[in-house]
Amino acid sequence: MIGSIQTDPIEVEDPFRDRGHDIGAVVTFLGVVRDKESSKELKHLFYEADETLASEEMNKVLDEAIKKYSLIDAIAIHRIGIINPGEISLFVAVCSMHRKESFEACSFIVDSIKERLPIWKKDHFIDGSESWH
Amino acid sequence: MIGSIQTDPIEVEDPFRDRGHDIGAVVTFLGVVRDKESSKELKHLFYEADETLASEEMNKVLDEAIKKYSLIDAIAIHRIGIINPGEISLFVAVCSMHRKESFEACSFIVDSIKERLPIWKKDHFIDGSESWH
Amino acid sequence: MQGYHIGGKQMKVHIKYYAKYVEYAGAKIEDLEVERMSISDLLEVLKDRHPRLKEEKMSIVALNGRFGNEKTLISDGDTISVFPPVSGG
Amino acid sequence: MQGYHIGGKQMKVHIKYYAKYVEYAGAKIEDLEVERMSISDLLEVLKDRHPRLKEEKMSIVALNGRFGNEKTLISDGDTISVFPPVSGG
Repeated sequence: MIGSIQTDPIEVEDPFRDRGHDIGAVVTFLGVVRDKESSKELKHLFYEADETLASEEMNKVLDEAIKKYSLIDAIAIHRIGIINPGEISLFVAVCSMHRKESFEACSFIVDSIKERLPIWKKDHFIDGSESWH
Repeated sequence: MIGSIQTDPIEVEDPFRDRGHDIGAVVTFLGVVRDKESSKELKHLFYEADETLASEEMNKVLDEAIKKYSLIDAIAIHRIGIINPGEISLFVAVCSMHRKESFEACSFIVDSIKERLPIWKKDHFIDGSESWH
Repeated sequence: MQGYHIGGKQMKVHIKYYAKYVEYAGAKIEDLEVERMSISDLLEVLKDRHPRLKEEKMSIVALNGRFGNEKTLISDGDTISVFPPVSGG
Repeated sequence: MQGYHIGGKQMKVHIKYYAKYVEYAGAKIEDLEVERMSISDLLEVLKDRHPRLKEEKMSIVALNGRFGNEKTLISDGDTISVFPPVSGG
């Protein structure tokens, strides 16, 4: 289990390649920064976090999901700082014996991260205006 | 949109990296061959298909999903032939503006592929026995 | 239905089996000569020839390489694909 | 609750603001001297000082770097983090 908050770009690859052979299903989610917000052209997003608490809460979410859905493993990475359109802000990956658990667990983790982690984003628009969410 | 039936190994990477910037969510599914089936040690699986019909039906499934869930794009690759434990038999990836549609659509596509494509698998066990599903 | 003859005329059809049905039928392809009949009636003929086919529902068939309707009547030269329940993924 | 004094004694506390609350409060950190009170009462004090904080529910707070309960009484030297509604992902 890995839960991480980082400013480095998120590299996407098959995260459970070497985890043994009882894995039957892997579901991954990528949250990507869009180029518009409320139909205004976005220059980039800025994500601020209470990194310590966000990281602790993320690991709590993963732990809950692993127990609730009998997962074999789960990973989540939230990028913070400046993120440009097309870049990945959130990566979640889970694996389980069967597919149903993986789909449900991945969705649960993404929802929980968005609801529970002390992370905030600010739109920086092409026209120079800014707005916190 | 790509739907493919192939004997080559499936390489996993971020499939929508260069698809423009209205993408907000990407959900992917990997079906992986487990090392046991009905608690017997598996040597490998063998997948047989009516390749023409399976490929047509897969593209029909993707097309239905794109319309039903307003996806931006969808990809599915089903590997056939001999597949070893730990290797990927099925890869599905979808992208949309928001996450809910991507999760639902990815799950719909995986279910539909398993229910509708003329593909069959045979267990080849370590002990030499074999059994079609 | 013009040109439709009841009885008499024999149709040559090619039956393609897949997966475990190859083992049940003992062949991948079987050429038969039968009276004109619906695909569903043809399936009953096949089950009589190869009793293990009775073990389960043959829910999907293809006619000349396209998904087919079991009510369709066979024509001379048709290829009928007989699919076991699918198990991909 | 032994050692609990009503009124009188002043507590020095450090308030940490995040995201848009930094703009509402005009600072990332604000040091205040207040009577002993619950965190929820302290939040009302903060709203009086910075009226824009009234605009929305401050649902999450942290006390000395841990998620806190709003009913907890503040102690001298405490750091209280005041979080806007979260918007990660």
